[in-house]
Amino acid sequence: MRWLSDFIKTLQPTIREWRLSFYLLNRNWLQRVALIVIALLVLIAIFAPLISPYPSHAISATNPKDKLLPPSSRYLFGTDELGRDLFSRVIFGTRISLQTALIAVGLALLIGVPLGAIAGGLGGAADEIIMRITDIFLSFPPLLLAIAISAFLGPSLQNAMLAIAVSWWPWYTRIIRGQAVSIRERQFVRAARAIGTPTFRIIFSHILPNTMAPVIVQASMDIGGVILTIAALSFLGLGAQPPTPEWGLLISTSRTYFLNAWWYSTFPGIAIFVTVLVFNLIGDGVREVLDPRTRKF
Amino acid sequence: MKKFILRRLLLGIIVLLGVALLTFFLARVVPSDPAAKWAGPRATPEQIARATIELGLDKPLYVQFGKYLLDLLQGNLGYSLRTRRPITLELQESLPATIELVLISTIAAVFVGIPLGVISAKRKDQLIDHLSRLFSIGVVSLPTFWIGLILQLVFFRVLGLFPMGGQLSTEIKITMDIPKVTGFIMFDSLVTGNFRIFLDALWHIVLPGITIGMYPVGLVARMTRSALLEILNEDYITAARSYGLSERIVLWSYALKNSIGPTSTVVALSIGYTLVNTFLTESIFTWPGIGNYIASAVIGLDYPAIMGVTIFSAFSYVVLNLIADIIIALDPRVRV
Amino acid sequence: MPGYFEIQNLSVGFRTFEGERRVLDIERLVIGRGETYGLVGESGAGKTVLALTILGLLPKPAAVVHSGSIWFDGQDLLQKGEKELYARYRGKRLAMIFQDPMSTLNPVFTVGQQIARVVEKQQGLRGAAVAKRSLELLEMVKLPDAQSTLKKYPHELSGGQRQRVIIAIALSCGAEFLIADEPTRNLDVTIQAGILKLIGDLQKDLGISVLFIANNVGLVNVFCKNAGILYHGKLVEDGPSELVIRAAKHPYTQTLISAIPRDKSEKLKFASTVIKPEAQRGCPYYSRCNLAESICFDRMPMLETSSSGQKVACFMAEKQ
Amino acid sequence: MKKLIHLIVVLLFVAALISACGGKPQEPAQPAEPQKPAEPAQQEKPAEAAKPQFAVYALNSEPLTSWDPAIEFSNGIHLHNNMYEQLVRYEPLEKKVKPLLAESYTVSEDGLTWTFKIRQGVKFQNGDPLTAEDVKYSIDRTMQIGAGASYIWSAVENITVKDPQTVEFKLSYQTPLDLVASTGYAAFIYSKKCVNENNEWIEEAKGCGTGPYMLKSAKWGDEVIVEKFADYWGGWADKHFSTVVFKKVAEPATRRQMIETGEATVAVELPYTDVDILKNNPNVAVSVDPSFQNLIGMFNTKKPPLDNVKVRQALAYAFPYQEVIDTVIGGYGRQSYGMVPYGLWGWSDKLPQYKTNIDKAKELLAEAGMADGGFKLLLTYTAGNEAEKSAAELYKAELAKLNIELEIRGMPWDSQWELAKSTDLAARQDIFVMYWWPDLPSPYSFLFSTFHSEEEPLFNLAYYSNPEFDSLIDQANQLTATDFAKAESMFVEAQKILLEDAASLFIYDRQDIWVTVGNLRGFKFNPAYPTVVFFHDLYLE
Repeated sequence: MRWLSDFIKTLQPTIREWRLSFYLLNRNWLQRVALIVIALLVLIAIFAPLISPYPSHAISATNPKDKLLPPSSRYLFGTDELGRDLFSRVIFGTRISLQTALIAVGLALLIGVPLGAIAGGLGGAADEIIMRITDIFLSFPPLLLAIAISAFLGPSLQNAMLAIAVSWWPWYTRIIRGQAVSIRERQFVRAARAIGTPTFRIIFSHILPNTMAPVIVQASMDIGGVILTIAALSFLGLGAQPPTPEWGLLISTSRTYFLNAWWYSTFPGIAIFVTVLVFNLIGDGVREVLDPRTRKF
Repeated sequence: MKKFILRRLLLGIIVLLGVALLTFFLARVVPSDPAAKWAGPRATPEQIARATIELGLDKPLYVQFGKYLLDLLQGNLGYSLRTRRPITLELQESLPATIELVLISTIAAVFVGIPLGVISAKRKDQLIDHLSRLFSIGVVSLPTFWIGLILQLVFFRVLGLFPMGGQLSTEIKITMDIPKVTGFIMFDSLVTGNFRIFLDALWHIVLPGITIGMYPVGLVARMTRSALLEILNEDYITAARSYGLSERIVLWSYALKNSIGPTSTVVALSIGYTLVNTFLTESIFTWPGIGNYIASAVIGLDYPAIMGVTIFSAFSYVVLNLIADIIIALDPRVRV
Repeated sequence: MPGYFEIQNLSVGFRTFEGERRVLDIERLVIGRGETYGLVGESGAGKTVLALTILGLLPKPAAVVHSGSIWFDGQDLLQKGEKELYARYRGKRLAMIFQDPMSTLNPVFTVGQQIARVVEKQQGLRGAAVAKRSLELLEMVKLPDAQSTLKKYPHELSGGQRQRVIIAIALSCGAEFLIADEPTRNLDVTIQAGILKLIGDLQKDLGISVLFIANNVGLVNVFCKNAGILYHGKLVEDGPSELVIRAAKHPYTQTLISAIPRDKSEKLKFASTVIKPEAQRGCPYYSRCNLAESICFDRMPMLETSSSGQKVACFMAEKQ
Repeated sequence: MKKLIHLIVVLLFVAALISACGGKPQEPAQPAEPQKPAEPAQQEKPAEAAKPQFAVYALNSEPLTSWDPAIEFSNGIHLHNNMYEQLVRYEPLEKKVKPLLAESYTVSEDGLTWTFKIRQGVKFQNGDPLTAEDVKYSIDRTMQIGAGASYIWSAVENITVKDPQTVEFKLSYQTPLDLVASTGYAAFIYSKKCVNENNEWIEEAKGCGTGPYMLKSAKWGDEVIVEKFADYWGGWADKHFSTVVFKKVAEPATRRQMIETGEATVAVELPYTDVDILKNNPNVAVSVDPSFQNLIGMFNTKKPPLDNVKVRQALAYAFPYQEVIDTVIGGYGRQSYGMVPYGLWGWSDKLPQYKTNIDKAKELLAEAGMADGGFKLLLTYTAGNEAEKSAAELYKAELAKLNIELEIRGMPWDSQWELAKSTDLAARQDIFVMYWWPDLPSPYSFLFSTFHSEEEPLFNLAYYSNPEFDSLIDQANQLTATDFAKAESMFVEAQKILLEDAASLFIYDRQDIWVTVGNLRGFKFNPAYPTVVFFHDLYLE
């Protein structure tokens, strides 16, 4: 069971960070509401097939005889141009948005974290090169690089996730690198080096676990921004493909009809807005409590 | 000081080179044949071969990149595959409309965002802070493309207050001579005293302006707030209070001046965001700017055009940040 | 009837996410008119908190004043609202010098602007009168070349010059009670003496009272009539400085004197020590004290006049 | 608190300012006269009677992609057909060509020599008279550049000027050259003065055509404004539009709105859902005309499982034709009988149709040994085309019943096309959905490009290859000029082969919905020139 206790030990900074963040966040009513809404959204995503009245409408079924009906007790959010229940589609959209955002952020972490650890852990030329590369990536206005990449890769949700990961990883590299640089000089790392542990071992078994806490917190709070980016790409036709009930795609399609069918654009937009808002609220709070200078006692 | 600026400039140049390399790489890995597209449908293999040479695609990649860099230095972004016109020219044509929008939103960011941030910081953790925080985080969480539609729905469809799109009414455009001094309609009409055109342009820019402006307003408000809160924790603020200076002076005069540095960085940043947001909204508002241009380039798979817009936006973003940094660095008082 | 300046049963806490932390717990502290009182303690003992409490500048809502009163010239400052503190006390009658001259002046304004702003506000001066008064003040703190100093930005001044400017601003409006929070802490030793002399001279010339906060017993000895030792927010010894320093009764004071602490890295030590309710029962010095007995763990010692005259909060004080 | 009040006051002020600029708030649907600040509008009133007539054509994408009439093979069709003219024009009602710049033409017995007589007194917009030289120059240059739709001239061996008003075309093989000369692309006659020494078109050159409208100003990618050419040979009446604006309005909702408010005179590509609502609007006229556009879904006949004709037939039976017509185009269309659209010669209701029949589809799948489906197909369509998207989604729902998973991928046309031409055969799509329209009004245009064997795929994206079919349509084309009836029946025969082979889904022949302002007169749509509006014919009542 040693591995388990080791594992828990490596997680401890993360857990403490989470506990602290959670405590500080929970003190503010706005943030408390946001936390609750996030929990609700996760539940909605998980239980989408049970919650939505017409789950098949979110997959492939169509129902043209009921097209573009306004909201009613039968169709809470009205129907779309093929008579599908928008409520069900928006519900399933939660699942898609959260899922794709998680994957995209995960991919970005996968690229960004090791690079950051290497840059911070090795220092020297490797550090310089990696950090200049992040500079280059960060010098594109956000979203622009994602647009360019997915335009070049071709439209699909997978490519959109990839594009986001490719444009997002430098943020994590920077955070990890900053942490790694300070940890590199700490006692236990020096000790490890003194007994001749190979550098890459040191980076990945000593430095990395100790730098993960802030980056994981940061990444989970980035989900709002990533959801917005995915929706924007889908809106431009560079993301999800029909009939996927992705929110951005729903809004994009609704453009043709929205002057007569206000509900078609409105509800998916509110869904994006609320989701991004709650993540941003938490993210903003976390930034404040993680920043030692604005941290409250 | 000089060293800092030099280093910053050098870094800027390295970054710009990297940006050029990255866009070049992106456009070259695309599984597509620009020559075939250039030659047009039903082109014979000979025509395609000719186009390949014409576009320099037969040369080794590093030669192509070198040529690409040289062209960039001369401000030449290449030719659009769809229209065969110079992309630089096409950008020049669509830029003024976009700049007009970006300027309006930046002005809004400064004149709405900063006061909002100050009020929020002053009343930290009070109701008004929560509300202003909700507002500013709210506006950055709004999908720009969606809020555009909603504004159209409410202010055009329901209330009939504003036009749905366009930069000027067609009638004005046809019946009146649109003055051309700088290419910015609002500015030109104002300096030439054409108030009818100016009002018409103003009336048309309201909805897209609000749509585009929301994000920077929120962003600047947030950043001002956190910059101020940080500054309000500084000793010299506590000291100022201990001298018996009023909160009003401490906040609006003392702390706000201290926050100019971070705030101007954020304004520069927000211009970059805004530029990209125009990609999402200009087509909704039939706004003849760069966003509309890239939207058609994406639809028409006009890689050089996409590359051109990308590199242009990245360049302006880098340069803006550079300027902001240097301005801050030049002011010795801010650098402590 | 409380004295000119008297703190009674002051208790201040900070809310943290792991519970509330008691940072100040002072039974009684008296400073007479025109007197200099030295308050000594390690970093984090609560000295600055005390200073901010007096001026009503504690960060809210994190800090809570639980009980107590701070009497100043017959008025309880803790009962005053923010408005009255602002209008009648801060800068006017009470002034403070902060420990770090580097960060106490606003970097984006010139010295002149910063002095002028205070002078304008507190004395209602305008125009040339402001400039004249500013000059006077800088001359008062013995800054050479006062005229050109007015136009300089803080980063163009040395640490000692800055501290002089700060003193000038603090005393610009005729304050009668000055809190000097480790005014020489971040200065070179050679400059320290000058600043200390300045404060001493001003105190005599202007007849003001000074609460002199230091982490160095030596300074207090030469400088102050009375002295107090603060440990973990608690006043553990209080009395005439020669007694407190020459004939210390409290084990902590003795340690302080024998090994004058210079280790600045200890700064955050206190912040990371949580006083749990059960620990609050006993003497805060219990865990570090080598004289401690079980009573020290069970009960909180109170300040009591010792055999030699000063007040000591220690059960073991007389047993040595 | 005080600051809050300040803020509110400022906001109120701004709101007041905004509403002051807004003009008539209660009448969003008022046509013409866009809302303006109150004062100038009043001053304007007396001048209104003399207001010049102008028309706005709201397009769904940029007005043109090339100024060069020899190259433009895209959106510029709208504009160029108002600025330039061809020798002849196709009349869909009479199903034959009518004189335009050519007064008359003759064809030799062998069908290889065509002689066109040029109309007298036609002037270019720059004042030069039109001569046979110009005709030769234009067509020669178009062929020589070889871009755009220039391939339509491929039968032409040489062009000779017989006299200033006569020009002769020699062909290498038989082809209906009159139809070729009438096409909406690459058949324009233009002035050589607009071409520079490098044989390149001079950007925004003016006065280059003989048509009724000449270029006034342009904002690339956004709008082009043309004004009347006073010396147009067709003459002018006061009621005609003196100015026409071709404007890109990407959003269909905005185009619809512009028609309703009178800001636009004509709009293209409105969503079919809007049509019924617009029909009830007295300010709007809706006309429904047959178009030569049809929606097809080409099966990849070279890639399993669709290389099996039974599977293709099953998929053809599975398509929800009626549902798509009713839902996607609001009933404004009819199910296709093969590739040639309704209204064009070569169309025949004697041809068989696949009717939606899931049981039949199941049977056919079983025969093919795939009774329980279980395979995945990739359908590509042109991103942004709502009709194609919705049709694909409805199809997906049907295929799900056969346990076939349809992946729908909306792509920009160029990527869709590039994928179809990909050298990685496995990456190519299974079903290629697109609208097809004629470059020239002949069944050959519909059948040759799309299903004639090709070495490298171009538009035959079914990769269909059938020598019998090839020779049938080639012969029919050559007979067109000499034995029309025979040619027509051979084209019908050829389509029968396609249907039996189920080379493609033939979904519907679309009707064009033209939405114009209510008082527009003279509007007559010519399906041979898709989405072209001939503004010289129009006026407001």
